[in-house]
Amino acid sequence: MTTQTLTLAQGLNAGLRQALADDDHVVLLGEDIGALGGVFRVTDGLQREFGPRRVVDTPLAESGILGTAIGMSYRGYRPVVEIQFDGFVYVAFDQIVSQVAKMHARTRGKVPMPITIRIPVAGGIGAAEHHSESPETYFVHTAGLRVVSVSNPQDASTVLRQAIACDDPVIFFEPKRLYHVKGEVDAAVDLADAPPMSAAHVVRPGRDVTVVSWGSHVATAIDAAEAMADDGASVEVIDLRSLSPWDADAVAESVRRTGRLVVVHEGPRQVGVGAEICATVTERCFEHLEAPPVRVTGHDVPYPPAKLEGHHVPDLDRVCFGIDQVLGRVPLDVPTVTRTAQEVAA
Amino acid sequence: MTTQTLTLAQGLNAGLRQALADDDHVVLLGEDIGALGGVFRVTDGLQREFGPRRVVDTPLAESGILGTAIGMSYRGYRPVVEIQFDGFVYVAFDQIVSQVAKMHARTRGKVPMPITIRIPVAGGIGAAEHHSESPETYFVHTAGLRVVSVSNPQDASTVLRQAIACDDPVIFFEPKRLYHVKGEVDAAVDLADAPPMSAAHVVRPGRDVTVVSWGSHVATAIDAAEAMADDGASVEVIDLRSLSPWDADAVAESVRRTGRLVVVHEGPRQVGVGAEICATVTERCFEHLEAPPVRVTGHDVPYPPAKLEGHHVPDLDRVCFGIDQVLGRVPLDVPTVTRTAQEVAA
Amino acid sequence: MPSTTDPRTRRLSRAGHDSSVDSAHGGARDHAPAPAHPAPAPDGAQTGDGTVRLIDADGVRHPDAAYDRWVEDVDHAALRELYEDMVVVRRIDTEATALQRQGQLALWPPLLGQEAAQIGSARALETDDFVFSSYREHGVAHVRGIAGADLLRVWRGVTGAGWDPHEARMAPMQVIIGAQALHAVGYAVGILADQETDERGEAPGSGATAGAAPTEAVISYFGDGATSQGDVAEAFTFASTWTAPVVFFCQNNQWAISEPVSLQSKVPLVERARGYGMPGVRVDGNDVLAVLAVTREALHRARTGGGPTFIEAVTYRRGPHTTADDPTRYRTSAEIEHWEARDPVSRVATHLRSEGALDDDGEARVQAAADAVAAELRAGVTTIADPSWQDVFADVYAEPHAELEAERDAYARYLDGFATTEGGGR
Amino acid sequence: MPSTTDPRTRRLSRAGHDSSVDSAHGGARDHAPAPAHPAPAPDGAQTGDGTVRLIDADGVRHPDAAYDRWVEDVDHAALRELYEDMVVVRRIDTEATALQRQGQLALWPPLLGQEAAQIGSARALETDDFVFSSYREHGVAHVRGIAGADLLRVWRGVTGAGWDPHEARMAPMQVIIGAQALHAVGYAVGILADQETDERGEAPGSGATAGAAPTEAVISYFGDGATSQGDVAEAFTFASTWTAPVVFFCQNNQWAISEPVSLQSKVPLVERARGYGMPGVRVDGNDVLAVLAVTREALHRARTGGGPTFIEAVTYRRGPHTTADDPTRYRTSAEIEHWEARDPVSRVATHLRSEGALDDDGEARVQAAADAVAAELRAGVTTIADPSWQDVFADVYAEPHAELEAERDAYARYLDGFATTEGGGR
Ligand SMILES: Cc1ncc(C[n+]2csc(CCOP(=O)(O)OP(=O)(O)O)c2C)c(N)n1
Ligand SMILES: Cc1ncc(C[n+]2csc(CCOP(=O)(O)OP(=O)(O)O)c2C)c(N)n1
Ligand SMILES: [Mg+2]
Ligand SMILES: [Mg+2]
Repeated sequence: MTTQTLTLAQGLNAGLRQALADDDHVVLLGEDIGALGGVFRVTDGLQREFGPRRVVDTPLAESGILGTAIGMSYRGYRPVVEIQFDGFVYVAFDQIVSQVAKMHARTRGKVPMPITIRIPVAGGIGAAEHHSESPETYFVHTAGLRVVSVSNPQDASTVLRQAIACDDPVIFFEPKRLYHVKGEVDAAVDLADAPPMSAAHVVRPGRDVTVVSWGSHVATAIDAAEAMADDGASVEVIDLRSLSPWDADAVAESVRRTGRLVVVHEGPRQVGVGAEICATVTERCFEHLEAPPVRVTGHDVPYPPAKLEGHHVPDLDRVCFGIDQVLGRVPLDVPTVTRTAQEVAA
Repeated sequence: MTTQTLTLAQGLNAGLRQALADDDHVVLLGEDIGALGGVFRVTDGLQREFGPRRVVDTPLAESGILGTAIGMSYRGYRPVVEIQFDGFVYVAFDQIVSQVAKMHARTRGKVPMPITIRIPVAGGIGAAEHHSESPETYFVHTAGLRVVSVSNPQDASTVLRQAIACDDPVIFFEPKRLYHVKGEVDAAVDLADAPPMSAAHVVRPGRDVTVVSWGSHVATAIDAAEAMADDGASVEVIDLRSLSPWDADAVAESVRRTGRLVVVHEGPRQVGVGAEICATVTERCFEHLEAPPVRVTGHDVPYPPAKLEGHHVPDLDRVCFGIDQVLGRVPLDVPTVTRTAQEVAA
Repeated sequence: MPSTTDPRTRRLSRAGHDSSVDSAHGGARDHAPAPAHPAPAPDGAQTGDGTVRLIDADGVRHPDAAYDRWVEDVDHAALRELYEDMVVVRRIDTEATALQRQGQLALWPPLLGQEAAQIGSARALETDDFVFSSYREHGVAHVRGIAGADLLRVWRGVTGAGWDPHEARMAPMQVIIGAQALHAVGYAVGILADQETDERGEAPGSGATAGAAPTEAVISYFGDGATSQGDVAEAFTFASTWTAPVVFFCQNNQWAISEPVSLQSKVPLVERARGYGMPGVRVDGNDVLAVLAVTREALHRARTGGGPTFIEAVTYRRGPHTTADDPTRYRTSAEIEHWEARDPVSRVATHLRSEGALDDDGEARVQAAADAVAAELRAGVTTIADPSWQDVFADVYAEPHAELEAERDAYARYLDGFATTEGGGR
Repeated sequence: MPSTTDPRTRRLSRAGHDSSVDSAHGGARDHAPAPAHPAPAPDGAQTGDGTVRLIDADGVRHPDAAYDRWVEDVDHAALRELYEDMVVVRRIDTEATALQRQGQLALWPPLLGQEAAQIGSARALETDDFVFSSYREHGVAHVRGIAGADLLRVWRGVTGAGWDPHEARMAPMQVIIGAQALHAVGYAVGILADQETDERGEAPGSGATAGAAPTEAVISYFGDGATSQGDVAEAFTFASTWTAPVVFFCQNNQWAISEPVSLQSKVPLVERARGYGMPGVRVDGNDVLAVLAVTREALHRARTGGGPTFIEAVTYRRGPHTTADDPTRYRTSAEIEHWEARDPVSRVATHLRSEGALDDDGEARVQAAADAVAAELRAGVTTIADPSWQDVFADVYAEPHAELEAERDAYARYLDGFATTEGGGR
């Protein structure tokens, strides 16, 4: 095993290179992924290395890209699609939820869709509108898809290869905030030895509170755990990694020990993935819960302009506040509407 | 007040007629809504009555319909869009989530989007693929939209008029299974007197368990409540009516009394709207809960072929089973994965 | 059926034929949105100049300098086969419609009137070619060898795909209007990619020889209404700039449920092609021979590196949109009569008889073949097994999915509960 | 600016000009998907036959039988105004680019090279016309009267819309490629509907007289890349079959980030129009006078019931896609030099000077105007107030929304917590 220090973007690049080298049927499709190497340079150098038939600049149409990927899957290919930014995936939504997600079930297993859909995701980078979306709910709710999100360069490389090797379609979220974060990467990990794509990782053990997150907020959660340690609370942090399926066993096992759960994510709260985690953990760990699970999330608003994202994206303070809440150190303060008399009468 | 006995489809028709008559800026857009009157005849006769500029057959393109509706809203119109079947809304997803939902926030209130998007929804009618979807999660999670679902002819008429009169975009779900259900309708209700669109209704009071549902499953829940009454349990049924915002106060008030919650919906369980309701109720009513909230939902699968929908769509038996579960009469039996050794090691 | 014609006959299509922006094919429309459904104009405008037609409505064969060569091999015997195909699929359609009325099928979208468009195009295909169709292409499916129960399975509501797409080399029917056009392009791009892989010496199963032009091609069927969907336009762009070996076969049957084609386009649909840099050809979709000719030409272009072609087959849906539709609400019986007079099936019979190539005995044999297929269909529907509850959870994922399996097992335990209580549920 | 020209001059466009499917404008492409970005061919193919040009790259005015009449009123003084507009917006662009480099703006998409396309088209508009643009149309916004801080607000990251769309009669910039084309069609359909409402005697604010042709029109801007998006195709269909008063103005600046226009289309983009039943016209997008002429013609057609027009303005993006882009990765300096020689601004100066209509004093006045605007811009950016946290929750809904208000209040209490602890947070 040889490791290198790579950024998360470079880890992805290494993972793609390995996947292209390992399997002739892996093809990359996307806008500006060729000469430019993608707007985040994740595909840098790959078209030069593997040629324009395997690293393919597509016309500017995301539904077209996904539809094409579906046809290539019929022909035995394993397309890896790059959506340039999270906000541009919605024009391809029908091809993803009506076709990609359903084709294997529709054909009773005759036509798998081994498509990986890479999506640079979430905010915190001061970007323009539609460049900071957290659309995970839409895909986690869609049966037939798998959804993963990476939090470090090694996972970037390995999980991406696992996603490409998987015969199911995988939505692969790349947190933009982490593209430049560095770490040690072994780009040639034997996938047979790697932990399964769907397994959560306990990235920091603790006794009093379980914090579940993924992507860029794993780091925030670890920071919060450290800050809370000074305040005398032992916080366990779980990197969920896979959002669909998600590792409810691992989370439930942890919550049974700690009795307290905080979920941190950036997408809106209402029917966010946090709602699922809280609901499921309540079902499974009801007798063990010392307090209601707490969600620290983006607000129920369109992602705000860049100058305001600090008030939207969960940060260290808000995660600590959530931990304090679940510990009963500050009131839960759930938003409550006081209905008018007329409304109550209704 | 004059009432007539109308089917739910006729109630909608009456509501549309009233809205068209009340406000010159109301326009109907959709496929086959003119001469044909829509595939469910909800717009029957309206083009004849109001002319082809106000009841407009559009070319066959849902993104085009929504995009056009947005432009008409800029011009001061109040478009009422018909999506022919639930499964055809996904091709318009970007225009809905990136444009309709965000325009008012984007323009700091200068450009409201008073668009009503009517969607015949859900299954149980033996339809072909893509004709039985329950896409509510996608829209409830999307900030900037309001989402309602009607369960009876009177609401069909009144809530539709409220939705059209509302300056916000409203996703208006019409459960296909109920189109032919009859009820008394006053089509000219004074909207000022009507209960607010966002208020839940307690449709059957009870003491032991709160069952929350909407659309066609309100009837199932009422049937279950009656069945359970024979079994000695007093079940309260809440018709949520509005899914976004949803009336958490009303639900929490009920659960504080009953101590037990069952949510019934047809869409997949994972990150379904039921997850939100359960998570929120747990936050608000933790001390009052006698048992973890139970969800009775569609499975986490693509909507199955017609002959199998009886095993997918919640029915009387499954709702009763859910009530038995929350009452502790049968085990909760939450699906639990037993991980392999390798997986647990990860 | 004879195989494709001589590749040396590769020629340009009629893409450049004259037509002007102002000559609306559905008659002039005022600039109001949605006037009350103007009916398609009679013959002239719909199958006027520039439309390829080899056998007219009266069964008269007209020579065509450009297209005769594509059907040189179609002798009387071959034409009789095409005729039989059409008679058979019409019978399949009638039978399935009846089965729907009897409650054996949940729904059926009749193809009545579109037999020539479907048979002529499908018979132009090679076995290895791949089809991505809409929901009405029962005739195409029949030609692909899909018969009996497999054809009805979906419409009985037991499955999402009645056949193995790889075996039949035809994807399952597509309900989302236009989506399949992109799938066809992707498959065609896969053919190109295979060739390059072949050149590298690692063939993944393509029959193409190293360095040669593609020998497989793809056809995508969609309707006139579908041309308004963004996906179809995107498919044109992708196919064109990538020179993908695909044929876009549009059956302009004049209606998209209740909407006339004039609501989708002011000019003949064939005009779309040119603006996307591909040839377009308009054909009398009720003339099986002409359809065969233009489709062969287009497939040949695809196979020889010439890229995509758009074919507009002008035809008519004589039945309801589906068995759930009531066409009397939006069109006249005069219109239907107009198109009955242009029947695709009878014109071939007339032609064959006039040539002495079909007599009463021959006709009887054809009808007997149709009777046999109909009987097979009727028998087939009763053999379709109902799915089991486990199928709800089956095949959602290709790889193991412990979570969904657990969900299935929990449901199994729930079902088991009924077995232990008398009566099985409330 | 002079107002629209005589409506009697309504004529057909050049939609029918000669072009063939096989003459790719980006040079021949093999049928491989995605060859390594072929650069656009030099002048000939890109602005060859059929392209309207009134003032060439050397500043020479060429007579044009078809289009001169649309700019008859443009005397030296008017042309000087157009020139000044272009100099000013170029300065705005330079200034904003500098402000981005200085950290005052988060991002900026330069318009350098596209001044004529934007000024010529925007100056063809009447005040009441409505604009739906993309993100690069700072020149259009300037003409609409949007200046200083309002132009930069979005790019500083403080808001989603820098101006009141109704006041400016210009929607906020659109990031989702092509989405705005449909909004423009909808607005145009609204204009038609207003006319009908007027006829019923219940005018909702339109200036149209009862029964008259529309007097307002809509213009939608988008790029060459956008033509591949399904939404744009759907907009063509809706506009065409509804005869909506809208102009589709495509700035073909040769690139969509790193992708050459040849990846979006094998034929000139203007060809798209005809297949959708609308006139298309290709214009030298670096010739402000020609752009003014063709846009006036198209708007006139829209106003007089003639429906939509598609304009392809052939131009070039000389800067990076945005300040975050590195164009050296995908194009050559030779290409940039080629287009510098076709500068839209200097050709007008040359022309005016050759006519004796611009001297050093005049030039100095123009530069002084640009200096003033630049100074206003620099000053403006510092006046842009940072938004307050409440703005996160503001205007999400038009009507009261108790739930979101409660969420806001809870967040307020959370923030209040910092005020009561020393230091304000950890
Ligand atoms: C995206 C989408 N929108 C709407 C529908 C409903 N729908 C089913 S068939 C049809 C008409 C299709 O017309 P056309 O493309 O001409 O095909 P035809 O039925 O005439 O064969 C419509 C609107 C659909 N299936 N998919
Ligand atoms: C739906 C969507 N996909 C991708 C993008 C990313 N993107 C932003 S600009 C651009 C290129 C647009 O090119 P073009 O339409 O030619 O306009 P130009 O930038 O040249 O003015 C792309 C791909 C986007 N904004 N929206
Ligand atoms: Mg049709
Ligand atoms: Mg461009």
